[in-house]
Amino acid sequence: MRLARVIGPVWGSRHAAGLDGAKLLLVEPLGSARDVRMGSGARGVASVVVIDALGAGPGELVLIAHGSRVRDLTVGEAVPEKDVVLAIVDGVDAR
Amino acid sequence: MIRGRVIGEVWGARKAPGLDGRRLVVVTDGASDRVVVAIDTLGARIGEDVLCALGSGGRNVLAPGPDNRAILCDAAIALLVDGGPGGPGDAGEEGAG
Amino acid sequence: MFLGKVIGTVWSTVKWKEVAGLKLLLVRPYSLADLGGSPRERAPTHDAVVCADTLDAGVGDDVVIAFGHAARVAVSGHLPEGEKPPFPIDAAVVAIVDGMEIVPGD
Amino acid sequence: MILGRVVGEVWATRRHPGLDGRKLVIVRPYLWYAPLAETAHLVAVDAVGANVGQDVVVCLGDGARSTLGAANLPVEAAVLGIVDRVDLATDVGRRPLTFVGGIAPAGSEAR
Repeated sequence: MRLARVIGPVWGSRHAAGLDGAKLLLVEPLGSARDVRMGSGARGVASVVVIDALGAGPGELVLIAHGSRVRDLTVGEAVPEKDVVLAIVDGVDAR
Repeated sequence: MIRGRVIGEVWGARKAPGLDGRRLVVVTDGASDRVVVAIDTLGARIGEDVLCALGSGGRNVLAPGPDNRAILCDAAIALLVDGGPGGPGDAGEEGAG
Repeated sequence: MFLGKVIGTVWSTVKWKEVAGLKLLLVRPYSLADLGGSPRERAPTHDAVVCADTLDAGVGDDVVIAFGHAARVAVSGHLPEGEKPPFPIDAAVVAIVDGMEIVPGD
Repeated sequence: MILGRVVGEVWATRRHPGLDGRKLVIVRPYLWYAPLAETAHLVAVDAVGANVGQDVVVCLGDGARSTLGAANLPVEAAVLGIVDRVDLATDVGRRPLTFVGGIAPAGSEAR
């Protein structure tokens, strides 16, 4: 699982049936403790598209996880997205 | 899923039976040099920004649900982007500007 | 599985219910080159990952972390064989390191 | 499966019960090892009694767990063989093999 900063929503009217009603976010994973304290993404870490059912907004820090089993247990087995927002983060204590 | 851009199309007369009638497009994610060949069912055009689902996510584009393991697909176009931040090449355009 | 150092904790309120009870730690994986020298000199260089923890690891502890199915098993307690773990997570602490011996030279 | 060298051992008393009675070793892979990050090491359960300094074959994922006899173990990697000898041609193919940390196993020579 990784911490990531929400950049913003991505949308498109032509999409796979499994994405009907889904909210997709572009997020920037955070790397080091310094990134976490500064609140910005790690340089060189590629941004990721995630599916969000918790209502995260731009600028918020989220916990994301990857994998088909993660997807099956959260948003459902028929969704064509394997990166999922698991939690909206209230705080991080990192040194 | 990766956010990418369609940069080409692939044709082949001889292909595995599971690919019959499937349109294959070449997608790059912009940030790295990664290029994937994906099945397209949405009619993506060259130059268009897309979201590309990988692995079981790709199979869920073609046949949603858990019983799709027999489908021959490891990447598929899941969405044609109408709007949102961070298109591929953004960083490069910033750098050039 | 990889070795890493616990550098922090994460807390959050809006969660999937399966994740709601789990303690979450920030862990930085070690590179092999980071592991030479005394335990005090060890400093990880990699990006931090978030791991679920049921062993009560604390900041500063060296831990063994596992990903994927192994991580889901690690937070599931006793699971009957054949049953899939019900937690939608992908990384977890599976052991807290007491000591290690490394001979990286060839 | 991957090829690696056992470079160390890890001791832990606080660990998941699924690891009880199992020895944990640190393996430096020679070649690609499916890393989440480029950590240049992995921790594996030793199923064959490998010692530090020995070259081993490590199985990853489901295969590792079935090697240890159960699907529901908190284990990602298991040592399942000790290597007596490697014969490896490094200059076959369009690109020479690159070794993790630049260290090749004994027996891998350009030919």
